[in-house]
Amino acid sequence: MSKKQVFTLALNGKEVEVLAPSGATLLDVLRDKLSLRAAKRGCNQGVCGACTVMIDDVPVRSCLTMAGACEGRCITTLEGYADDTVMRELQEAMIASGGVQCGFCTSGVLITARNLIAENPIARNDEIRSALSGNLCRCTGYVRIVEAVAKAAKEVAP
Amino acid sequence: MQLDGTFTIAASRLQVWEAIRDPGLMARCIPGCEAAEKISEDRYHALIGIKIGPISAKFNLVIDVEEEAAPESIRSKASGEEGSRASMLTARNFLSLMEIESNLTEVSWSSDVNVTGRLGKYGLGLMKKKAKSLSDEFVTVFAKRVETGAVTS
Amino acid sequence: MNFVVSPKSVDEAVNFLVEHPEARPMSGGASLVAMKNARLIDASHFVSLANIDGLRGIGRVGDSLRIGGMTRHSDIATCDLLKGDLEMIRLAAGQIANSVIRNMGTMGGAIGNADPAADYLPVLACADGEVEITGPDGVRRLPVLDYVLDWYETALELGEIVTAVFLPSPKEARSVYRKLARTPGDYATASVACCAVDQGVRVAVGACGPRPLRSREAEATLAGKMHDVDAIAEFGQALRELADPLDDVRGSSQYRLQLIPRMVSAAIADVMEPV
Amino acid sequence: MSLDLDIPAGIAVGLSIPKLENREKVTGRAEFIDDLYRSGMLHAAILGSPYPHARILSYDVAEALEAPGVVGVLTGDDVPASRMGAFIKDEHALAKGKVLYLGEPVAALAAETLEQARAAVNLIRVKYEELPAVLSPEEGLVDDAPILHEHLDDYLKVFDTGSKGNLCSRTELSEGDVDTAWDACALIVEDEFTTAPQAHVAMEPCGALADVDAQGRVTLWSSNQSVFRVQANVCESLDLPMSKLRSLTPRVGGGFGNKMESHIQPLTVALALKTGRPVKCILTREEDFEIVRARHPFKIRMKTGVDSQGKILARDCEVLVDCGAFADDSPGVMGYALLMAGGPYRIPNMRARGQLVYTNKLRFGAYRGFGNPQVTFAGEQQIDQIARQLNIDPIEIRRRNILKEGDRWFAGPKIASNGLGRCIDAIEEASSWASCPSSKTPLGKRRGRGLALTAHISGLLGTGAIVRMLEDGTISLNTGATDIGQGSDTVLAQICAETLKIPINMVSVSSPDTDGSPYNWGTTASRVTYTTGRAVAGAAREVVRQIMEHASEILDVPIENLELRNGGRVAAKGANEDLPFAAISGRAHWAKGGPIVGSHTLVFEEPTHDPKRAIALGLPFPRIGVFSFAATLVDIEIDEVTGQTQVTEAWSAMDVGRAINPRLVEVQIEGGFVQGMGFALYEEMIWDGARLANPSLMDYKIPTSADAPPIHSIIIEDPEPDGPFGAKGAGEIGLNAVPASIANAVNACCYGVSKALPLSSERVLARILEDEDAS
Repeated sequence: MSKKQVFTLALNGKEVEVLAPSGATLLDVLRDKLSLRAAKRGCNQGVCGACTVMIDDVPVRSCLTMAGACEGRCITTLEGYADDTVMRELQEAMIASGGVQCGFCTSGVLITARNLIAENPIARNDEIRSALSGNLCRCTGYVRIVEAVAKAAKEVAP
Repeated sequence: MQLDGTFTIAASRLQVWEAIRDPGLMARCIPGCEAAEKISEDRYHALIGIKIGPISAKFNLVIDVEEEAAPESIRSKASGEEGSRASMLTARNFLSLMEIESNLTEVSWSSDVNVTGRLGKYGLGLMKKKAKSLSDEFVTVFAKRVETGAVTS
Repeated sequence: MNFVVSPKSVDEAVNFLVEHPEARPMSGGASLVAMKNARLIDASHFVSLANIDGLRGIGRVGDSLRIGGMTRHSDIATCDLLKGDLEMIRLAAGQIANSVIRNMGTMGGAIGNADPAADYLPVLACADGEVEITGPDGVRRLPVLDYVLDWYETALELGEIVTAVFLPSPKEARSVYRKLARTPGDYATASVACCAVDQGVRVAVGACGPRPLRSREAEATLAGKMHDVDAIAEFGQALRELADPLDDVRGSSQYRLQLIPRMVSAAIADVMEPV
Repeated sequence: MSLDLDIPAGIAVGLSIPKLENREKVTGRAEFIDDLYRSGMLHAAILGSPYPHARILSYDVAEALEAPGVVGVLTGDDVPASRMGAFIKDEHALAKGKVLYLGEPVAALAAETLEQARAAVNLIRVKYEELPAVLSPEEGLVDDAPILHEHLDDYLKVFDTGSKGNLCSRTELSEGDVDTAWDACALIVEDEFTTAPQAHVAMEPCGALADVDAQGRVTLWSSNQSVFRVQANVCESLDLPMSKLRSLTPRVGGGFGNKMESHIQPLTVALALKTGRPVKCILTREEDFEIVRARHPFKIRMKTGVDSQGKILARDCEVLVDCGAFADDSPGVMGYALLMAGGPYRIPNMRARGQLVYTNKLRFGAYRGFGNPQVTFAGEQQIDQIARQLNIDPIEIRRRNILKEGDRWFAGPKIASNGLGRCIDAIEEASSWASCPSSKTPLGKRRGRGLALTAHISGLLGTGAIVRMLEDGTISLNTGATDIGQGSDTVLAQICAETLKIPINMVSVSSPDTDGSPYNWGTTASRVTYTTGRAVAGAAREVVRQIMEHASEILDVPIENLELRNGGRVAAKGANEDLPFAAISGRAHWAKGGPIVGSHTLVFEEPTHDPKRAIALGLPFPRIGVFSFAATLVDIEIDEVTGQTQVTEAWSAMDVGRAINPRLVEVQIEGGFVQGMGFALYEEMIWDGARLANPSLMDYKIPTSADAPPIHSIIIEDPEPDGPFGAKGAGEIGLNAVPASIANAVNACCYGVSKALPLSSERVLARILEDEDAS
């Protein structure tokens, strides 16, 4: 049957070792072994975007990332952004705008949005919409999410 | 899914009929068939491998002959599952032989196949294409074997 | 199972794959891990190609442009070298799934799956691209249309991996990629790659058969008649004749057959439009 | 934007206060069902039926029980013969005796890890006798059709809706004399329409976690829209006294009807009872598609007749509805659809009839709109068709026909508030209706604009609220209403705070708990703001009454001379000094009167008979709730090459009586719009024979941020006399008119009527090809 394996991960600035089944994905390890549950399992197929995390400064789907392929990579989850200025602006904008409804997609949206602001601080609305197109939301109709990202980008603009 | 086809073989109806009831020969003609044996008069067993893209599956099939009128027609049902039981396959089949000339037989067949489980995840469209190419392959090999057999025997 | 191993060289990866027939090569993992999660596949090992030097990146090699197998869609979508008649490849890469998946998925992984509704096959076929395959018997190259054998089936043998795609150097010419998808990021219901060449066009149609539809013969007939509506319609019909489309959740085969000449004409109009 | 800024905002009501729980959601700390763990918890996996219709002959669980990590296996033999259901008790906790659709849970097991559970579940062997399947309502109604529920006659029914054979229910509503009215009509239009089954796709898949204590009492957490309906369903199907089950809810990751009645809770509880250990069962996305519920596909025949001025004289509507394998909420959905089939118009002669038929598919059930979007799709196209043929402006023809304040709804009650006329005015102005189209259509594209109106009832069934003043004068509010993300906790807290004139941060909202919360039918029927809001206001008023009594005694001032001041203070009118709530609450707790608790419960103001029964049977009823109204307008662009339709801009004006929290109302408009747009353009569950062919987000597409349009949400406030601060529902209506408005826009671009949903690019291209052939 399934074998277990020790994975060494650089996670939110700390090195952690975790014993998990060899076939575990990064999402499995984060949620089930490390109790980091901001990343959600919405489809396990990489479509919904609720499990998005950063690996080496690139947003990826943790459900499509094998834990065994993460050795030596820097992983950051939403929990790892507690002291991040850009993330804080995004969070405040999302709170105020109405971009948070059920909240299940929110963590993934925030990770993708933070990356967008880092890459393109002056993104237009259509660029925001395009960047977020892999983060599905069934509640808001996206209007307020886009508004929140635009607002946060403006706030942190140099 | 509904599949059907018609083809002719340069062999007598009786020769074709005997070939159809010969599990050893059928095993060599069915694409992906790794083994076939007769369990009883009306029951056969076959192990058939199917591959679609990255997914391959092996089905343990039991084929029951439900009705036959030798050497004209045969109605059968095949059912089976993958070893891991991740997919199930059932098929209801009908096959009839018509003598066109003494050494030319027309084979008509139809099959209603249902696949559930992981292989069922592939769309019906793709499964149909796959089934079509498998049946074409079968017809080619089967016709060749029966025809060469017909010449030599 | 599904152990991840990360060889450091192509040879090491190939040897491992030969020794472990139940192992599978993994590039970005986007499709492979999704299939594992859905319990569609259960490999002994996933052989990650991520730590192999030299597989990632786009560069000139002699008269050709080489896209390494591990080059991500996001890199391809922003690569300045893909211009002129190769711009369609950049455009196709930019329409794959979404920004996050484009950070994960790679050229080699996508080609390895040979999903007929995915975006690279038609643009590569249109660009006369070749797939570089490395395996136990060394390196070989196949034109894209020879590389795809059937629905989701490729010429890859045991132990072989896609290490690169080679393209003729870009020329000054317009190229486009037209994709119809239900929502942005979905697989194509149908797609058309088209680039202008001297006096004519090259065209490849995606998602309407196991491999892209392309007819050099029809392209030759069309040459010099780029403003002849009837000739273009005939050309579209010729490609439609080659089609073997599926009925699936994205559309019926009938619809796809209707789309081919329409999308082909539109794509030709796109590249003929004065800049 | 709110058009009624002249209504002054209060201390809480009318303000766009961010939702109370937003901070935990943006930090990833909100706990959804899959985030809950208990020590010793097992994980469940479900075995689905490989057949759409079969008799279960036997089970062999030996091999599964021996698999690594497996602790217990559950089959139909382990669950009682009892059945559950909102209208007809036709559903076991787990398939028993028969399976009725492909994928139906037929067995389940619990193991130490999820991986072990999923690996072992295929080792359960079930022997079946396959039966012929019914895959459409038409097939189900033929004389010798295989019967799904052989013992339907014996089932307990909340009320009889004419169930017989595969006919789950039959309803007819009628007013005036339809059959003779056609003679007077100058124009009659008639067509058949079909709508596709739509999946809810809440981003959080359904799940449950059950634990059993030493006394055998069950605690059940689940993703739900009603802890009380969950409790009722589990207890009914497992023969448990309701006092033996406590139903709770963590944060819910979206619910659009799919989580109202139970889903996986009964079998999760049965597994926990069987193993004696906590069991968590979380559906995969695929299972969530295959086994929960979906929006009903409708076949609609509709006929509308008007006089030469476009005044509607008669409408006849007949629907055939696919129920799926179990009745669930279907009789209500069909009945409600018929009730809404006339739309918000005066129609003197109207008839609406329907048949609901069991088929071997997953149950169809409640989904945002509850049958209304389907009939609106048909009805609003006919209004446009008539307008075109009579050469009347689409807005004008609607103005001539809409219901006015004081009118009576078809077969039903008087309408108290009605801001529909103002909704029309608002979108007419905002969209520059008169000067459209303003931009030039690019080559190869067609542009069009479409409008549709709708109304929706908010209300129905029991609700309650308890407002407790804590020792320090702050407030604990407990209603039992599940907040599914839409913000009802915040809205109810606003109503409570406003009534008590305290800042909202003095109110805490308790999570629904059947042990501690007053009954609440559920977060459904656009009802929480309107019904639970009334209960909250009533309970808060009771607290005010008690506060005033205390204050009167403390200050020695008659109650009528006291005033409640903002910030939780009471004073004699005009006096400088005042009493803080803390002082009053302290007195109540320690000196006199006892802790201050206000409670209020209600069902209906004018009870005659059960309103659910009225809807299902088509009985005339005086009042099941109040009417909200909306007008939706879209601009679309069609690609002539492919037929693909893109909504480029949308306007939606909604009369919600009073927007307790305007931003949350806007988001209901926007979210409803985009969900309706998916339903209109590409969402469709496709069956390949008996098998659902697209149970994944790869194959079933929902709108993304890149294809959702800019949406102008307009709030109209026409206060409802008995609504809390004038409020009525906003949850569903934003979706209702979207498919119809898009269809009308497509009809503006292509000849003919949009007969089927979705308006896929394939269907629209067929229309374009017809146009091309005709020209």
